[in-house]
Amino acid sequence: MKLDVEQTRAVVTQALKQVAAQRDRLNELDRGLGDGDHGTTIARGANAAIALLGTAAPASVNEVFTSIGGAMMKSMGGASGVLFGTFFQGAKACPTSPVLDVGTLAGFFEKGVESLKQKSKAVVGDKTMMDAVVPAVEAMAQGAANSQPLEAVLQQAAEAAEKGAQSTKGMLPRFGRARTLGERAAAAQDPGATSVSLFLQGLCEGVRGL
Amino acid sequence: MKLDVEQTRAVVTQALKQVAAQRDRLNELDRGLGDGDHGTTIARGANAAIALLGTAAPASVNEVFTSIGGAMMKSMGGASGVLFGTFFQGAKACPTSPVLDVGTLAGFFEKGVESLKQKSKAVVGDKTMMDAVVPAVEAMAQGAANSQPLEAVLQQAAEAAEKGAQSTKGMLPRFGRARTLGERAAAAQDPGATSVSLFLQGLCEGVRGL
Amino acid sequence: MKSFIHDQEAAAEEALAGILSLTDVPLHRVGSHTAVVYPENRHRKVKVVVGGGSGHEPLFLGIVGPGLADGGVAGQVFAAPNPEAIFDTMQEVQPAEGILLVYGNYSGDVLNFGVAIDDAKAKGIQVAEIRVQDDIASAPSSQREDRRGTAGDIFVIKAISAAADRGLSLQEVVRIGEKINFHTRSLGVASRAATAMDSGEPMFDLPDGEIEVGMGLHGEMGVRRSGYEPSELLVPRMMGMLLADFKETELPLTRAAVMINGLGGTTVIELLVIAGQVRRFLDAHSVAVVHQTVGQFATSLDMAGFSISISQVDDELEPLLEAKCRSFCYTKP
Amino acid sequence: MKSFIHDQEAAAEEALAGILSLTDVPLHRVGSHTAVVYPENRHRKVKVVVGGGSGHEPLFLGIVGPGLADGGVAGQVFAAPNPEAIFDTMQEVQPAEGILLVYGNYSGDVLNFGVAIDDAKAKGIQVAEIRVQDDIASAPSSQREDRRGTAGDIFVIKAISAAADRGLSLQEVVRIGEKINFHTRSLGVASRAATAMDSGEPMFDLPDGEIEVGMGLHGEMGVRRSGYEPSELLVPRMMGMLLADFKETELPLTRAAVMINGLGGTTVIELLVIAGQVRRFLDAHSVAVVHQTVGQFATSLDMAGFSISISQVDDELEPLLEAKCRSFCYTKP
Ligand SMILES: Nc1ncnc2c1ncn2[C@@H]1O[C@H](COP(=O)(O)OP(=O)(O)O)[C@@H](O)[C@H]1O
Ligand SMILES: Nc1ncnc2c1ncn2[C@@H]1O[C@H](COP(=O)(O)OP(=O)(O)O)[C@@H](O)[C@H]1O
Ligand SMILES: [Mg+2]
Ligand SMILES: [Mg+2]
Ligand SMILES: [Mg+2]
Ligand SMILES: [Mg+2]
Repeated sequence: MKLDVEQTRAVVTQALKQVAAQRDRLNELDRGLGDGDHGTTIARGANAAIALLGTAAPASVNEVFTSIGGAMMKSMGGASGVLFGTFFQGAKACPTSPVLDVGTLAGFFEKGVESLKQKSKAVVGDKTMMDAVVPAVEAMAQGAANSQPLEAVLQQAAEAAEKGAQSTKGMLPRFGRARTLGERAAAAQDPGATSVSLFLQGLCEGVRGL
Repeated sequence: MKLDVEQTRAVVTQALKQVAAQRDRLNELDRGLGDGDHGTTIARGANAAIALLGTAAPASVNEVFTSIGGAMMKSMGGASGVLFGTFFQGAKACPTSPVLDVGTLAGFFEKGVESLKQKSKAVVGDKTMMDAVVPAVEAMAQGAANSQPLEAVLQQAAEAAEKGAQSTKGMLPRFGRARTLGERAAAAQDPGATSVSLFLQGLCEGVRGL
Repeated sequence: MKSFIHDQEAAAEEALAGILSLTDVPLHRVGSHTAVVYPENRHRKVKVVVGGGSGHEPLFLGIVGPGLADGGVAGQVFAAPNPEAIFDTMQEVQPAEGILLVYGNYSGDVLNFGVAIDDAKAKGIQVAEIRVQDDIASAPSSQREDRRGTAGDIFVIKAISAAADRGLSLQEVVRIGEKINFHTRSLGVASRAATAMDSGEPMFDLPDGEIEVGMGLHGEMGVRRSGYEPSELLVPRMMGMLLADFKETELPLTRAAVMINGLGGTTVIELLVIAGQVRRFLDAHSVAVVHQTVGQFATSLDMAGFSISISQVDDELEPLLEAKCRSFCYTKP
Repeated sequence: MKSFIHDQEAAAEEALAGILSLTDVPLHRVGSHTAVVYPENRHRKVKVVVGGGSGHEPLFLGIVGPGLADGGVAGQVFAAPNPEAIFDTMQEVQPAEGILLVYGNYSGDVLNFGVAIDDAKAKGIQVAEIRVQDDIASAPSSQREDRRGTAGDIFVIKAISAAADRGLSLQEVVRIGEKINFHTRSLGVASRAATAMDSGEPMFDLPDGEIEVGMGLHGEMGVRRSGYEPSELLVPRMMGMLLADFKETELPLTRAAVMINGLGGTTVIELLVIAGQVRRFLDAHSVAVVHQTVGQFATSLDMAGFSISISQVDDELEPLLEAKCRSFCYTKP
């Protein structure tokens, strides 16, 4: 299965909407772990990205992702603005493509996670968005390597992200504001990881619904 | 019955202690009507007066009253500091006396109430200490004119003050901070009037206990 | 939440130590009173002494300094200072020609300053007084003599002190004082009562979720209690009331010095938002804003809320308000 | 109690209008960002740009002005500003030789300023950065690189800006910046969490009647939670921790610039009482106090509590901290 630029735009918009819709829940999660604003912040970024996608005319599928990355980077602020922005801008370093197939998408996200690692300094187990994004992108790379269909690969990626987000419960935070809470925050689920999972879930549903 | 300077000092100290002991109740009354500090303020004044009486060696009964008036004026601040201070300093304008009889005391308080009226501008019915002090001093003057004994006159004065203080319930305040509360404060009892009543009650008991 | 101050009775005295610890404006204590003087305004013919209760910090000790008051006297929390403290402060500022006392128009202050004035006059000191009456919610414009003083104190003290700095006579400084007092109007709104230091309980009754326009600094009744409203709605309403008040007294507002004052528990970001809304209103009503400032100037412990003070300035008042001054409470660089 | 601000998302933008409405320091907005510049420091070789989240007012837009920062960038409430806003502000201040960025050491700020620095370097702009690390509660002295920035921002920005005013090179200004950053230590205590503007709920959990020494400006965990204690007990304990921290890093405190900072919900009278207690402690420990100031400089919305910031000064730093400056947040006349 391959998506053209228009379909990619529609599917990504849909996924962003699903993240923004969970604003209050994400704030609630951040209240336990950080400063209670992750939902507000990611919703602001998602809405800015949706608005941009609504007016821009992306010339490639790369541009769909780089523009939402740019919009998030510009509008969100906070730690997550740079992190999500960087992740989505991974597509910038990939060959320009008019269609999105499983290899393209895996390529974008692999590049994204690479730059993300440089900025973030966090590794899996540190109770951050990395706990969701790293296994999800690994699942995606593996699926692409095995030439599995896009839908199936997205499904596996979304499941890996969800599992990763769940796994942050019980972890001791070592990054961001949460770090300073130590034991107090151990039980909470990381909001950034949850956002990643919501986004992939949305992408997966969007592609399935095409 | 006549009190010498020493007895006067003892009895006045006793009466001031009884006022100071009601600090919390007086604050509570002021919360309904003013800014909740009348108990604190009058207790501060009473304690300063007691301290002064404990060290000073008054040469006349006048001096017992003028020094507590001075101590209250200096230490209390607020509206009541000047008012109570002025009232007790009425004794300054009276002939110096080594003993306190019913005429002397009535004279002090009549002068006191006279200066007080000038400063206060309030009249009976305005929901202030005037509602207690005016009828009390009238009762005292009348008792003195009829040559009644000190104890009986103090008893009548204390009763008049108590009745006056009670009568402030239901009055619309027209002076001090209470004025601005209008209807909201109608039900409350005026704390300044209550202090007057407590003082006279204490004086009465003190004299009776001699 | 409890105050960090363990003993309300000691608060005024301990806050005085804090005022004296500040290095930008060197002040001296007056005897054992909670009163300070700044003795360096030697060129003044008229010295300015201000005072009022504690709990309104940075007023009243904080407004003493160059270009501002020569002496300040504080009472206990929410209590006027006693006459002796006022009198000794007057003595300490060593007037050349006379002293102007400036204080908010509250019965306790009127009584205590009144006694001090009598004492000073008896000693041959030339003394006059200005009772600040800026709070338009405290009485109708036809009864200005009943109006209370709030954050307008700052503009009044500022203009008077600048006039004194020019070496004007007592009569002239009083004239300017009466003018700035008439030209200054304030209106506040409270959304939470101040908390009593000792008990930790609200000092008066203002249910959560309600606000009261015009509530005084000690919980005096305002003009309008209602449910919560954001400043976006409140500011235009309050500004309308202020403009109407100027109009009623035949002093239309055309050229304004503006102060947004936090009452103690309102955040700086809120005050800034309010300042922007005030400015938008004045721009829309073609009022020229020559000066606008934001901060905590006259508080009521931790009362939540804010007040807006406006002085209608003219060619005489504007330079007086713009002159340099320096103090804990208010600085014009 | 609800905030007067109806919409937290609009708060930073509306507060900017408030900052621009103030007349004492004329500022210009940077594009459509919540960022301002004061363009008049023309003599500087190095321009100073500061930034951080909103909710800490008067920081960060309020510290722009003569003798202080050339540019300031604010993010949304408790969120670092985005890289584009930071970059555009750097462009706007038109550096002669280079730009020094000063911001608190929080992961969000490090990330966003980092991206802006990369962008600026790519455009050939010479840029350096100082991450303020004054909060001794946020990491042990052996891990200074993990410490957060709090009210110490003010002293750091002040000294750096004064150095820039002397026309020093970027290298020299950075050297001074690193020095003042090392010389500045803060410790705070909170007695009530900040209130979220939209929900009116506490932003984190601090039960009534409890206090936490070292709690960060966003509720980051402190070093000691306990029942209520008055400042009379807290101040000596906190001062002891600060002195010990100086000692541990072989920089004994002998000559101090001191700032008592209110976190938002603590009354001015409390801050003054605390200032007096801090001074008494320093006097008793033979520390010379060259400068002491009290106010709200770095807040956390309406969090109740205070922080004490101390810079150990020497002959180089003292005149930099004492130099004149003017801004909404901090003025030295
Ligand atoms: N260094 C980091 N590496 C990876 N993720 C991080 C890092 N710092 C923060 N995060 C992620 O950001 C999320 C918080 O984002 P947000 O609340 O929007 O920003 P802020 O922490 O500035 O308030 C965390 O839940 C975490 O997943
Ligand atoms: N003008 C006045 N005339 C007579 N009594 C007055 C006047 N103003 C105030 N009072 C009295 O003072 C009392 C309040 O005293 P207090 O609380 O100590 O002072 P403050 O009002 O300054 O807080 C009132 O209950 C009233 O009896
Ligand atoms: Mg957050
Ligand atoms: Mg009272
Ligand atoms: Mg009072
Ligand atoms: Mg945040």
